[in-house]
Amino acid sequence: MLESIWVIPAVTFASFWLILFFGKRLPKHGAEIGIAALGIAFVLSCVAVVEWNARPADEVVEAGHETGALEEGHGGAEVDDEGHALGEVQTLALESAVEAEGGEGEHEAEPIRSAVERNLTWFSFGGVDVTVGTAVDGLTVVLLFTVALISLLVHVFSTNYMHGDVRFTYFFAALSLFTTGMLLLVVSSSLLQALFGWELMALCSFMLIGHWWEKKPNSDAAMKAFLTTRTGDIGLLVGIVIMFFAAGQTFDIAAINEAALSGAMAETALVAGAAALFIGVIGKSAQFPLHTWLPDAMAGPTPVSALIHAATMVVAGVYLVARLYGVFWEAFDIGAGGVNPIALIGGITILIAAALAFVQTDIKKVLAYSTVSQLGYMVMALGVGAWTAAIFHLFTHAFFKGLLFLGAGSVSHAVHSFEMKDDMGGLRKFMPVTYTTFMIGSLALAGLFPFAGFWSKDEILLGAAENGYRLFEVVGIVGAFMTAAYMTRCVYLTFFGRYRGHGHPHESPPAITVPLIVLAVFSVGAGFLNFPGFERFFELTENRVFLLAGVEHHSFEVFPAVVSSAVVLAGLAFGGMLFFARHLPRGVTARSGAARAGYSFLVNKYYLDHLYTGVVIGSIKGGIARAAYWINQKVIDGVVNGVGIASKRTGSWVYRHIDQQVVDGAVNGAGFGAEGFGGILRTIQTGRVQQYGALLFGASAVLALTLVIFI
Amino acid sequence: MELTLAIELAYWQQLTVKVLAVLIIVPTATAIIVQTFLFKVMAHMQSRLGPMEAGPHGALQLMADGAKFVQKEVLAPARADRRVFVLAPVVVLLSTFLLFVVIPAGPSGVAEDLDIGIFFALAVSSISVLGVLMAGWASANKYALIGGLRAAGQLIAYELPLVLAVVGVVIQAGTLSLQGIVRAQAEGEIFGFGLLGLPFVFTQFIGFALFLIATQAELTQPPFDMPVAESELVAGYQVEYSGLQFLYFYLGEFGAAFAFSALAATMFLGGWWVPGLDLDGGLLSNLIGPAVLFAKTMAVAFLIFWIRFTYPRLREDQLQTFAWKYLIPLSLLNILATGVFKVVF
Amino acid sequence: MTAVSDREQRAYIGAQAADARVNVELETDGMTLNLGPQHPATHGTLRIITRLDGEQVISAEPVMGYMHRGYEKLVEVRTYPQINTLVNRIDWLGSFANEVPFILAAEQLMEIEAPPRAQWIRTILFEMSRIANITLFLGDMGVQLGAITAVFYAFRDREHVLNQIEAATGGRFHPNYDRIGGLKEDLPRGWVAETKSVMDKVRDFCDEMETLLVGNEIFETRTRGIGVIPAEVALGYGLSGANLRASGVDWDLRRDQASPLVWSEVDWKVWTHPDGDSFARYWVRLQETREAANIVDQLLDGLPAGPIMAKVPRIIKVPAGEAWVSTENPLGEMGYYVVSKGDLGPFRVKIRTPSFNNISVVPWVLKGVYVPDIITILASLYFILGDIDR
Amino acid sequence: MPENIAFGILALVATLAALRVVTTRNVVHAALYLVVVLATVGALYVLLAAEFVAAVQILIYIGAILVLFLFGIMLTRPTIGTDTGLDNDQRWIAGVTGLFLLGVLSFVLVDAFGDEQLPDLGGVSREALTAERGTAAVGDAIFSTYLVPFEVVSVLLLAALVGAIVLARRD
Amino acid sequence: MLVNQFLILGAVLFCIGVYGVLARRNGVLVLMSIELILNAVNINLVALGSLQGPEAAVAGQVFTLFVVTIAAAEVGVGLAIVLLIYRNRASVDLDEVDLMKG
Repeated sequence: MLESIWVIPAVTFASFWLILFFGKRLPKHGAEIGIAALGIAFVLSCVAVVEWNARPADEVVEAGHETGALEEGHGGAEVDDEGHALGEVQTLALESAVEAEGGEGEHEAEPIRSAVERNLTWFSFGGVDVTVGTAVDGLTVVLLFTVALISLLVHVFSTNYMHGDVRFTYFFAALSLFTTGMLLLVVSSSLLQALFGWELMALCSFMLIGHWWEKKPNSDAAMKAFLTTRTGDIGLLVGIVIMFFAAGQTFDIAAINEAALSGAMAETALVAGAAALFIGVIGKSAQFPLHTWLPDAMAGPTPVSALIHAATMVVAGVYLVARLYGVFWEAFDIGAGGVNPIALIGGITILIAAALAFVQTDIKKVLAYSTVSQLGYMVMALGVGAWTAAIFHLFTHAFFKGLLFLGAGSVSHAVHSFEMKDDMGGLRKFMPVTYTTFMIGSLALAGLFPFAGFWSKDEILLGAAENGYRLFEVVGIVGAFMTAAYMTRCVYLTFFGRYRGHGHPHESPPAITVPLIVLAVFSVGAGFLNFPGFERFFELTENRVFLLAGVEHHSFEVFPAVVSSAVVLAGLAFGGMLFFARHLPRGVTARSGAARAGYSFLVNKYYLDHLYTGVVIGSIKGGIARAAYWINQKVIDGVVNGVGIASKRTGSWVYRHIDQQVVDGAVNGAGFGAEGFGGILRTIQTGRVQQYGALLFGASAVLALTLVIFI
Repeated sequence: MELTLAIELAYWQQLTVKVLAVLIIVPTATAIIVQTFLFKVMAHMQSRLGPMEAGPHGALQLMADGAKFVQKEVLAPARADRRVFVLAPVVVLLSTFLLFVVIPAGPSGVAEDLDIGIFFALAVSSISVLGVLMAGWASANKYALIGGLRAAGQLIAYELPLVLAVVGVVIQAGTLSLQGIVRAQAEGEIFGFGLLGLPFVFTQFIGFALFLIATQAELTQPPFDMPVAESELVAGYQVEYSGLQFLYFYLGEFGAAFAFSALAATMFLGGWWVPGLDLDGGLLSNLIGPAVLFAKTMAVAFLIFWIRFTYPRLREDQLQTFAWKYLIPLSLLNILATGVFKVVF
Repeated sequence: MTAVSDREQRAYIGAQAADARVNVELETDGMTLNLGPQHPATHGTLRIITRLDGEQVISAEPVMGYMHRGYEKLVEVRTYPQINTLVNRIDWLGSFANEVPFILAAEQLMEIEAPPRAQWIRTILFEMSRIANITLFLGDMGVQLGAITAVFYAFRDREHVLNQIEAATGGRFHPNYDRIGGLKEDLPRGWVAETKSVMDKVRDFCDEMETLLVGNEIFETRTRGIGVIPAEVALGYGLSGANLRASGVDWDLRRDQASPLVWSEVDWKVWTHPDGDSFARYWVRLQETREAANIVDQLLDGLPAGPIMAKVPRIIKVPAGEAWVSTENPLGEMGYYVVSKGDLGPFRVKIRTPSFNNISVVPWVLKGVYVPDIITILASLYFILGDIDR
Repeated sequence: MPENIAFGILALVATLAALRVVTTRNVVHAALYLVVVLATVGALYVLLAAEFVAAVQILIYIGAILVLFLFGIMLTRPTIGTDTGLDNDQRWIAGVTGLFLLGVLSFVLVDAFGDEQLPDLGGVSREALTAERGTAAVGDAIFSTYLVPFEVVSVLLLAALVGAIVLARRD
Repeated sequence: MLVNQFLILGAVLFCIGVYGVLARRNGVLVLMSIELILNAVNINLVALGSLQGPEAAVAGQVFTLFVVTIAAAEVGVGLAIVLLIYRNRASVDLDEVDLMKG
């Protein structure tokens, strides 16, 4: 199965076409194709997980310290790069070499599973074979599983949620296409192919956000999301190109990692490439400067938000960093502790997003900002070197954030609105299943003990601490506190207190509640995967980059866990106190100017939007536009007109002088000459056949004579 | 032909003997043909006696005619092209004489057993067309010209089926020389019964029919006698001839009739061979051969003249279409069939 | 008659000579070919000037008068019995048939009726002269097309019929057997039986002709579809006899016109043919000959006894008056229009002969025809020059 | 020795007849002289032991082509008797070219072949001669080595046939 | 017999033919002269063929046959053309046929 992993994206891609063509005619308007395809994809990814799990750890990598020169050339370990290289190729040469040296160096040579690669040369130009193909290792398998599961549940959810929508089939086609994009990105072995998946997702997110494009705000939101991610993608493209050349003209991810780690890359190229790639990640995963598009993206239908803006697309950036970790490790010198840009951006995003989550009245906006902050967590984790923690958090976050969004969807389906303050409250009584699953999700998000959130968030904090990033550990803790707080606010506003909406909400039908329950189970269970003694998740996702780069994984320690859970409890208490216990300091903002200023500051999202639209775009629009216009008028027009005038003048001169006298002269001359000469010849054309005959025979006789005499 | 007579003759003597032989045979043969068929048989067919006065039962009638023609004054139209006018009958006669060169009358009784025997005969017969055209043109008479043109058209049209009919026989015999054909017929046998040999008439009956029809046309006999259609053009191209020249035409025409009948007999009825004759020479077969050939020729001639007396004349265009659209395709088919049989058996 | 001035005569002869001269310059387009007057295909001295384009006829124009003997003038200066010998020389092949209509006309004027036996004998001899006339045609058509033997059979069998006529009337060709009011004398003894056997010979002859020519493919190709004369054209040009019946017009005077002769007593069939081409004309005449033989047989069986001559004054003076009698002659409808002023001979006699009209269709029918077909058509129309020029 | 005599006579007759063809005043006479030329050439073939070609020459050339010529002459109606003006004005140029060409050709031939003798065929027996180069051999050659030209020629003949009919048709 | 005898005779006939083609005014006569030329060619073919042994002789004869057939085809078409000229111009004088005058 691992070799033919490409089947999974193929299935969803096929379902996209089937829905597109036959969707309308089917009884369920294409939904059944989507669900069937995702079902198959999900089953296949489970098989992949099992197969990967049962895989023997066959590849031994001597993880010399990054500074130490690696004795064995990485060629040996390198997977044979012609086409269908099967990962489990026993690199005997390698092992013998290792035994020989007695394997000193920090990390004893541990055998790990090698990635299963299968490549085809797509096209080659200039001696460079651009390959396309799949590479499967622990990271891919985990993500396949999550994406397939979430996507399947979202499909089931939206059959009911989108029921009666005017573009029902179109929606499911887009969903299938989006899932294909994500799966393609996840399984791809080369950066170029990954770029395809990346852009496909961007396209689908634009289509899905702008699903109800009749309303202006929705289409604006789609446009904004698309453009912002595009600015990020410029960085990504630049990064890929730099990596291509730096890694010796190859797109292959494994090769690039090797080149980065083995120091084959030039220092400056490495840093510049990593930076550019990171900008792409910022754009895609809605990190600090370019995060503004994610909250507005909530304009799309809720299943879309759940699938794309919680579990899959936004996570793509994190996945990219994880996949190219060797590059980032070397570029930003993650191992050295202190501060590095990734961790910095991650940390800032956590704080500002969490702060904004407080002032939101729309339930989906709250969840959106919480997603941004959680992404911040993951980026920060990668920034501090906690690779497994980041992926584990990604894994768990996908479930409870998906759950929260679907829960919000179920709620909004019932009250036909997203405004917590106006239309919700006290839904506990009306929607028990949604309520319980939403409670599980929010507690997991907050990071309470038994739930998944606790384990993953805790590992990140542990990682930060161990790797010498104290500052970011503190940021993590503060973030956890704020998260717990705004989640309690959100829960209170929707489920507790008096029902403020009109109409009478009722429990959603099974098509909606079943996914919620499944996700709830996962939100609880997922955490135990990396249970201190158990650590299955770690073995699963361990890959060669660790050993080469010297990434450590710190197993569970009690003390930091206690600290963090204490913080979480404090956050919950604070939230509870504020809302449940009704000690809300009324009119705080009314009274204190600073509070009011702070509040309005937060409400206006740090005026970032104004900054962008007004300053950045405005200036650009204004200045640049005028400058461009000026250039256009003066310079370009000038040049063009100038050329026009010049050519006209020279043309006429040429015409008068050269053409008339010289050329015509020659032509007419030739004409006269020909006519004159022709005249002579004409006398021969008497029209009488016999005279021609005479000429013919006479000439041939003369010829024969000369021939005979001279030869 | 090495005349195995008493003395071994030198080449040129042999040549003269042959020429003399041919010169003698042709007039006598035509005389016999004309005498028997044209006078006596036709008369009896038409329930009348025919010429009775000259000689016993009219036997010498031809001699009388001959004498009459000889003593007639030789006229030529005033504006005729004298030389061509005189030459024309000679050419016609020439072609008839040359025909006889090739016809074998016995194992060694042939003037010149050419390897291309039958082909030579056909080639020579095509010269007569020239004579007819010359006569038609030179006699400066409108009827003669129309007669000449029609004759030329007809002779050419029927030369083709004549040649193609012969091709069938040639394929079966495997050789062009007439002696060879006679030998082939003698040695062949029908389904194992060898006594009678295999006269090609049994296998080549289409060829035989075609040959007869084509001969009828070559001799401008009814039903193909448009060129000399009495009712319109009186005597066609012969209209202005009289006396000896007319006799030449007369001789030419009936000599050719005899020659063609002899050819037909040789090719289709087994020539001078009769069961019991020795193929390779010997005095006996040399003597009996000519008689056998003569008998067979008379049989074929009877067939030709019989048709001549009964059938009305075909109109010019019907005659041409009959040749081009029916005879030639039929002959081609015959060749094809013979070829296939030759290969198969 | 004014004397023809010498100058006119010379001019007339010169013109004729110019025409008769054979034009030697052979321009194929517009060649004029003169058939006749002495041409084997025309039974006598008919001349046809044809303008040819290659082999096809552009225009054909018959010229007559070479055989004109001026019968109508001669008749005016003769007494009635003398006219009889004169009249049977018009159509010399079927001569008895010429006398009968004249005699009937005279009898009609004198209101006398020949006795029945005379009428029967007249009908018998009328049919026998038809057989004599048409058997020659049946043979001659073959010769025209080139089959020589047919005509010899025709002459051989025709002799028997002529012998019988001679036996009865005394003359093979010119019987002169009719008298006003009856016949010259009675039939010789044994004539009836002899004639019956001759009639069998005639039937055999007809069968022989059928096999020899009608069944002959070349004859058919030469005659079918050649010289087609549609019914309305035939009627328009006044054709009569077998030519008319061959074009599909069912018209026979013997049946359609009351006549003192006794055809009505005999059952016989009028033969017609739809095509109207040369073959049809030949075929119709062949059937008519057989039919004539049957008629004669039946008449011979029923021959009544009795006198053969009515009471007629010795010097015959035909009372003044006009009479028109026409009969179905072998060649077609022949009729006499006798005007008598009561003296010994008729004042004026107009003789309507069939061949004159049969020839008038020639310019129409020969247009666009091949040269050899001219002969076929002329032969099939079957005219006798004496009949045309009178 | 007899062959040389025969060749001498035939050559003489042929040249004279050919000259008459191109100089005679009467078109029909020209055609008849051509007959003589063709007949002599046929005889020459017999001298060269090419009997089949001789027969073909007679049958096709004299029997068919010449008759075609006579047809052509009669249809284009030249006057009987002499017909002046059959030569056009450039007679002299033609004469000069012809002679000049003859000079060149004969020089070349003599230069090339000199006195090469034709193989003496007298010795070879009659049967061997016919078997070797007689009709049978020619027949085999046509249908084996030269089959393609044979087919092409037949197509050519068909084309000529159709062409002639189309050209000459009157309507 | 010298092979040159035949070749010279061929050459003579050829030249006479050429003269005929060039000098004659009547279309049919020109065609006849062409026949002369073709016959000259035939003589050469057969003579040279018989010079080099039997298979060459056969080849010479075969080619002569082909030349004869081509001559036949040529005459056919040539006469058709002459007939057309005659029909359009009522004369076969080639001098009049000079529409292609330059």
